[in-house]
Amino acid sequence: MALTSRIGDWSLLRQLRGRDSLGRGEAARSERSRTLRPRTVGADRVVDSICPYCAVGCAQKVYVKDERVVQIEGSPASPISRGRLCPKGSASKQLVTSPTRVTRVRYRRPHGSEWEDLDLDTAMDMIADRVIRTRREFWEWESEGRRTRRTLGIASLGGATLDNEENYLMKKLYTAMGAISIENQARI
Amino acid sequence: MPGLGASFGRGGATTYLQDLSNADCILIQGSNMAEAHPVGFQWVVEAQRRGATVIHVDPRFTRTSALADLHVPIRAGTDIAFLGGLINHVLSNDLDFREYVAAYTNAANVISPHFQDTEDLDGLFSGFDPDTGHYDPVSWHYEPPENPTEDEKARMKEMEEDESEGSKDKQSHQAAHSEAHGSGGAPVSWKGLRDETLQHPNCVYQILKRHYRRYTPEMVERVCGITPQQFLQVAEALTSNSGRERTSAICYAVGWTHHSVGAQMIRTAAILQSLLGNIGRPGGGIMALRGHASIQGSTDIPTLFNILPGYIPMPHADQHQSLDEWVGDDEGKAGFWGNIRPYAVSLLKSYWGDAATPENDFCFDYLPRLTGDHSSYTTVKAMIEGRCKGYFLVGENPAVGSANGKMQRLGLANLDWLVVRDMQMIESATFWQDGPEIETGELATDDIGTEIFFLPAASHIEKAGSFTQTQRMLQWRDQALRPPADCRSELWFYVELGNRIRAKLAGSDDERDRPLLDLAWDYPYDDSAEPDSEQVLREINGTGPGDKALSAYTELKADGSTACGCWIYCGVYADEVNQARRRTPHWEQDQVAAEWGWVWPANRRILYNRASADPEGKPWSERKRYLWWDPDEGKWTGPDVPDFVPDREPGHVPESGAKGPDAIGGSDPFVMQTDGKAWLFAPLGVADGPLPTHYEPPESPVSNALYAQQKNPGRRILEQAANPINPTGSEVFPFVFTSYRLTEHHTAGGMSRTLPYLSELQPEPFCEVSPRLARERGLEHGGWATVVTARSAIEVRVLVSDRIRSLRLGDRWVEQVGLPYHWGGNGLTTGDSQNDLVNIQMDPNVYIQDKVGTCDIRPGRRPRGPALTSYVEEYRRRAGIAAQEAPDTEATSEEEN
Amino acid sequence: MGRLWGRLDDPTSDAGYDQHPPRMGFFTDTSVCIGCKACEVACKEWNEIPDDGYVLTGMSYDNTQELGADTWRHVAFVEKPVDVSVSSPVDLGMPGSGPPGTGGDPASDESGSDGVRWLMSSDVCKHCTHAACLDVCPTGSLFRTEYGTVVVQTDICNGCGYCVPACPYGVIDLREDDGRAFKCTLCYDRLKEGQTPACAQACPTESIQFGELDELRERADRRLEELHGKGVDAARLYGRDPEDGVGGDGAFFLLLDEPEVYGLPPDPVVTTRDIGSIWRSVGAAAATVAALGIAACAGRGRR
Amino acid sequence: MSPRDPDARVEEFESYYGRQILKTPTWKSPDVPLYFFLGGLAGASAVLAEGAALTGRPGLERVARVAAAGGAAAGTAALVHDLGRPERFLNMLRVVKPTSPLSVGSFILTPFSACAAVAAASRVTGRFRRIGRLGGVGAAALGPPLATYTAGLIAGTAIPAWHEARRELPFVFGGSGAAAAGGLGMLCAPYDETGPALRLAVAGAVLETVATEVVTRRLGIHSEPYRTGRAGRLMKAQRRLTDAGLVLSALGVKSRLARRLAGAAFVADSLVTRFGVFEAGKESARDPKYVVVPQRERLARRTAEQSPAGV
Repeated sequence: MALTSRIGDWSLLRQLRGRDSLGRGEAARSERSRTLRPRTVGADRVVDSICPYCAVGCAQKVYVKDERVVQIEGSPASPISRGRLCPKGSASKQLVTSPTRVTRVRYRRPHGSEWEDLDLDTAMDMIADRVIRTRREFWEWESEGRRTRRTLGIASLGGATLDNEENYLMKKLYTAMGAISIENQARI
Repeated sequence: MPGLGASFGRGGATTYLQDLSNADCILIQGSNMAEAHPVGFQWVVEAQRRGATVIHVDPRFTRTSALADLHVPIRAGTDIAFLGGLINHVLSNDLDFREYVAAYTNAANVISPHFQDTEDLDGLFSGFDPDTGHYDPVSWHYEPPENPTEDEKARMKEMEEDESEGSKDKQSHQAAHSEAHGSGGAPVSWKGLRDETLQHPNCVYQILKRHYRRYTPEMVERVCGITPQQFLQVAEALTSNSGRERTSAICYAVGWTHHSVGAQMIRTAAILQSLLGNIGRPGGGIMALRGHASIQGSTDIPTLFNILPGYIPMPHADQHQSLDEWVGDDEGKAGFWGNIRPYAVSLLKSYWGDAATPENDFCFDYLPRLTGDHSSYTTVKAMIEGRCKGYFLVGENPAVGSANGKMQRLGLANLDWLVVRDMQMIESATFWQDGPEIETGELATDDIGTEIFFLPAASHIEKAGSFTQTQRMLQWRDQALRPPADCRSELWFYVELGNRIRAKLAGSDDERDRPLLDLAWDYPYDDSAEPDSEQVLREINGTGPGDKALSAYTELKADGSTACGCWIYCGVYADEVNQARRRTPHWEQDQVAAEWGWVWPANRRILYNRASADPEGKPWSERKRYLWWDPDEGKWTGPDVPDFVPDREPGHVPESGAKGPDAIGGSDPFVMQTDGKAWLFAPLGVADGPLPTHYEPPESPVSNALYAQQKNPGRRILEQAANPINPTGSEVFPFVFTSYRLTEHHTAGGMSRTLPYLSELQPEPFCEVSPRLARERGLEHGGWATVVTARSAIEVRVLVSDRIRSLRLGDRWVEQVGLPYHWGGNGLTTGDSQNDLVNIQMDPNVYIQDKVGTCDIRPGRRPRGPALTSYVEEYRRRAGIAAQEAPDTEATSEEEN
Repeated sequence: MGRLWGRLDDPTSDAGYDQHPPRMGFFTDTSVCIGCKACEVACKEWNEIPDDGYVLTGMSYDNTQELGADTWRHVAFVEKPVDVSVSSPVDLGMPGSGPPGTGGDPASDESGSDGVRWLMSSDVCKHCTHAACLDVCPTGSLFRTEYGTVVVQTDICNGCGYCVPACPYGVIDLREDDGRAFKCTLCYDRLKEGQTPACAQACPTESIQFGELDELRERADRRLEELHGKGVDAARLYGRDPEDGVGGDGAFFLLLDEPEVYGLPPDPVVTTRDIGSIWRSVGAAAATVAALGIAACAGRGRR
Repeated sequence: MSPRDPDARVEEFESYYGRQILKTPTWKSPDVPLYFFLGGLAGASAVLAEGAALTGRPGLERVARVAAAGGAAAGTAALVHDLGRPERFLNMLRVVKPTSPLSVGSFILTPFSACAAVAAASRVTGRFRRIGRLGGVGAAALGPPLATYTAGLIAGTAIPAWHEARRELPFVFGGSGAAAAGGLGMLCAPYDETGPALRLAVAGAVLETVATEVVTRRLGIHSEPYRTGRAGRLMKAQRRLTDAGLVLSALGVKSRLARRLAGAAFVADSLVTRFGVFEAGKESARDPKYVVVPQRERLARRTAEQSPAGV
């Protein structure tokens, strides 16, 4: 019976029967407290990562459950950070799960006054067209008689949270395009 | 960083964070380490626990100062005067580590008799061209050796021709060229004549002595506002903690790099550390603290205009129209940089694959050429002037994060199209809606023709890849989740963009499309529909015959049989294993922790570690033992990978005419330098002089106390209507401002102002002022203040604090206004952007602006709307800055008065 | 059994646990605190605590203000002028500064003072040996765990609010829109798996140290000795003494100034130390009321 | 507040930006002071009711029984309303904690409410008289502690103005409860039966006044919150109401109206007392000096004791 079991669980009875006569410890502990476990224990996987903020490069552990991040914390194994994180690193989960994060393509047409929706595939196609057009428009074979083989019409500025692999492909593609005004936060 | 690159041969931090705990003294200057790198700071605290003295030299008393044993307040931007004072102290009291200096630096080198110092020319070195603002370094050269080889004779001839021709065709070549010394020193023509007694009047040691003689404690006080007592405390701490038994480390960050003399500030520290014998030794070195996750990585594998992966320079239209010309500057010189041809050829192979053949110079011609400066700020100017119409912003927010925000936004507003990739709706994507210029009426939404694509980005846990952190360490991140909805990695974006462009151009017979069509661009996708980033890392690492991953850059060939995306990263995928993904816990290894991640070059943790042993190969002392020569085994040994030819004996003398690595002597620890030495004097490779010299920031309330030359003569000036400069000593802009970051926020704020947990900790922009300035201007603690420069005016809340010191410079006071720069119009907490105040005048080596300027500050909020424009205009009028002209040309000498 | 004050070496056993792990706690060494607030954020991320409002307070870099239902770690920032003329030039281990114009220079007058100290300290629930919040909690929601820590059971708390004024440190508070009381749990859930509490795990400089209380106390004693040896006379331990008014804190501190400078009570006493005298007084008063009632009715006068 | 605020330096004690150290009680007003009042009224009324029953004063008994039951019911409602999670009120009975006056109080209030309700229902309806009487006796037994435990409740906090008045407050509350019960009897019972009510009220008022005097005058710095601000005004009003009640009671020997007015004054006095004490506690929580100064003095005394040589 639910009622009898509830009465059986009644802390007061435990208090009267057990050693915790003042009801301040063992007797007062609820079932939830008794069986409580950290949420990281139930994670489906723990993934090794690196903090995206400063250049110390603190190691992070990312706990994932049901395809959601449930916790990001310092990985004690790192010889550099020894499991520690600063406030920014400690806020990494919020960075990833932020409710204000934009997850859909937004498009502003020339002279437009509002954002519009745009399909990712269409957006990619439009961008490729723009690159080809501007590249042609601003193509330069020579400058003051010197061969330059380039375009100054397209520029790029990357942040310092880009991966090496990303930087590598960016520079590779831009160089093949002939675009040279390629810059990074490293200079800012 | 060219400051380090030109001095030691590589631009990276010379040591690793954990090694700071072995220091006996740590000087933190140009860095607020506890606030900007809190977790790295644990190693400073560790050192302190072990008895080290920690000194913080900084304009403000910060959270770093609070933990330091000594805080020395300094006027922002005068670091060279202070460090120069320390150098003078060391030299005039014979406190240098003489054996180290004589053996491992270029102190003994004799410099050309044509060289003239700032002592002779009142603030200029020989070779300056006032019309272009460029130096021709030919008179800074080492005197040739007594018995030159044939090669060297040829170079002597070249140099004579150069001298007679003048420097014209070299000028454009210099655009940020020094950055190419990120891994490979500047190629001097020969090891040169040396006087090991250091007595020759034109040897580097004597030149150095003369150059810094006037940097006395009294001069330091006049320039920096540091009392002689404080100065001597620092000098005493550093010198008594350097030498055989003890080592001192220096930490710096953007407090040095963000100056018009930034590279030279770092050079000064490099000279000091070389004189004290602190490079290449445990507990010593210069710890370059990079700002963000992969700043080091984005210069190693650059998205920078002037270099290619591994610091290979972009070809320049003037000099490099063939592969031979391109590698010719460096090829064959002594040291590992002399092997540039295999590095360059392997890069071309990884770019163009099978299309790159010996017959076509490995597609060298596919590379676009530079003709000058194409850096970010110059490009923004081009945007305003309609010469650049398409722009990709990839995780960057220049409308808030770059100097002179107005220029940035005017540039954005004049594009045809703009792609913004970010996680949050940043100001650079919304400038057309609610930017400051919309408020003032300088821009109108309807008039802005920029077409904008905002593409949501994947977060760091939603993609796999590697960051290179501050100690040159690559660390791999695994993917934890698929990115949500339209979010994608940059890897996906660029692979996809490349695929589409190539598909659209397929079949084109236009010669200009060849580089795109021939590009090796076949990247497989993994299970999460993202490109497989490990395959890209493998390409960066490089492959040899049979498509096997290479293990070291020494395996690279110039015949096209190897491909390598970044030669300094070669080895990161050795044995087909992602070495950056290694995660052996620190408790299972020693402090060097060689099995965690992978460090370039070749997994070395302390660079130039050959210098931790004496010329005979024995440790300088037991206490500072690190690497030593094992005569029985015939090799160098120690806890780290030797940064040296592993089996080269200490006493080895290279054969005459030896090239590349073969030319490295047994006591030449700086293996990337052509002469194997640390450069006290830089005969090449630094655009604004062979020796650091104090110049005032582009905007300063005072005149240069040391020389008639007020500002860095080589600084790059960006002439643009939106970039007016406050005159020197202006009564209208009497105060110094300096910008900085807070622990609780991240750069332009896109990754912190959007998070509640961080926003609540520092919810509003503010300024920090001294009680004296607060009294003088009637500023109220907690109230509002308006800060004005010739560029703009912003409003911030006021914190009056004893932590901001009024500095006494001789008979006058200098007040400094501290301004954190994280805010903008979007996010959970908003405010005016501090970068709207900052001017753009750049260091000539790296094209970075100066974070220091002059300003006025008044109580109360700023005017709104169009009234703001006229308010700033009125200030400009009163300061005598003409409205539409580009102000401030150094040639006019009025402002020097 | 059931000690209410004074020295108590094993409060866990006193709370009825037969077999239990050692008592766990925090030692917060403020001499190495860099005020980064990682503890505040790590705590909030782990415990999923709501933000606490965006207010620039002007209290140095402290925009958090105090501990409360939505702030379980709070870093205090104290800026204090110091007279450097009395401190040694290089004062090892001690926050200090060298100002311009030491010794009679008008600079010092003009710039306000001779120098400044910036004290930072991460405050937290003290997990008292004798915890008033726990003692007065009528529901048993606040209880002593098997680790000797003091924790609110959110499944039990009915928001009576008694714990709020009972705490001599002003730590615990009700969350307004929730109604229940909240405070630091010393990451009770993490402890169950042998993990370090989120704040201590994050702390970059080991200012927050977590461990067995006995061991932490020894460590703190050594650190104090070390600092005194370096001439940092202002260093003192707070909450370390098992004989103090709360029987010693489970989370104690090394401070560099008087406790009240950091917003801590200088000599806190658990309120329930006096529960006996309170009951006696309540009883005597009740008896008096009964007596008055009887006397009033026993009186013969009709009116 | 500026860290450089000159005021902060002239104070004789240091604090963290002048901020309070303790938390201000979150108890809602009027819920909680009202509950204190109603508990006192109900508890003392139960005694008066039983006395009236024993001495054959049915009118007074009836008024007092209703007051006891009604006060307990309304008090319980106020108490539950104050909870952050009212639906969890029954958790109060989960454990019994002698260290917690609120816990003990819950175990007083619950049976008291039941007894008083039975007694009042029986008295009003005239049915189940035996059970009713039993309830009445029970309520009378639990009444006095119900009236005084709420003083123990606030004395059991760290709030200096309350905790340091822990010996006196139960007498303030007890006397105040008696005054209220008596006052209500004087106000509502048939005039002829109001004698015990008057005597109880006057005795209660005198007890309350004496105890209050000690609290507001003799506790050094801890008396200050009772004399200043809102609490000070309330305590002054309370004192005037008591005085009025006593004077009117003296007059009321002759005048029915005076006796009724006196009764009303006592009830009001009792109510105001609880609000005054409540406010004084909040004030002493808000100002750090009530924490720092006495604790510093205590430390100084202890140091002096430990080093008698006075080094």
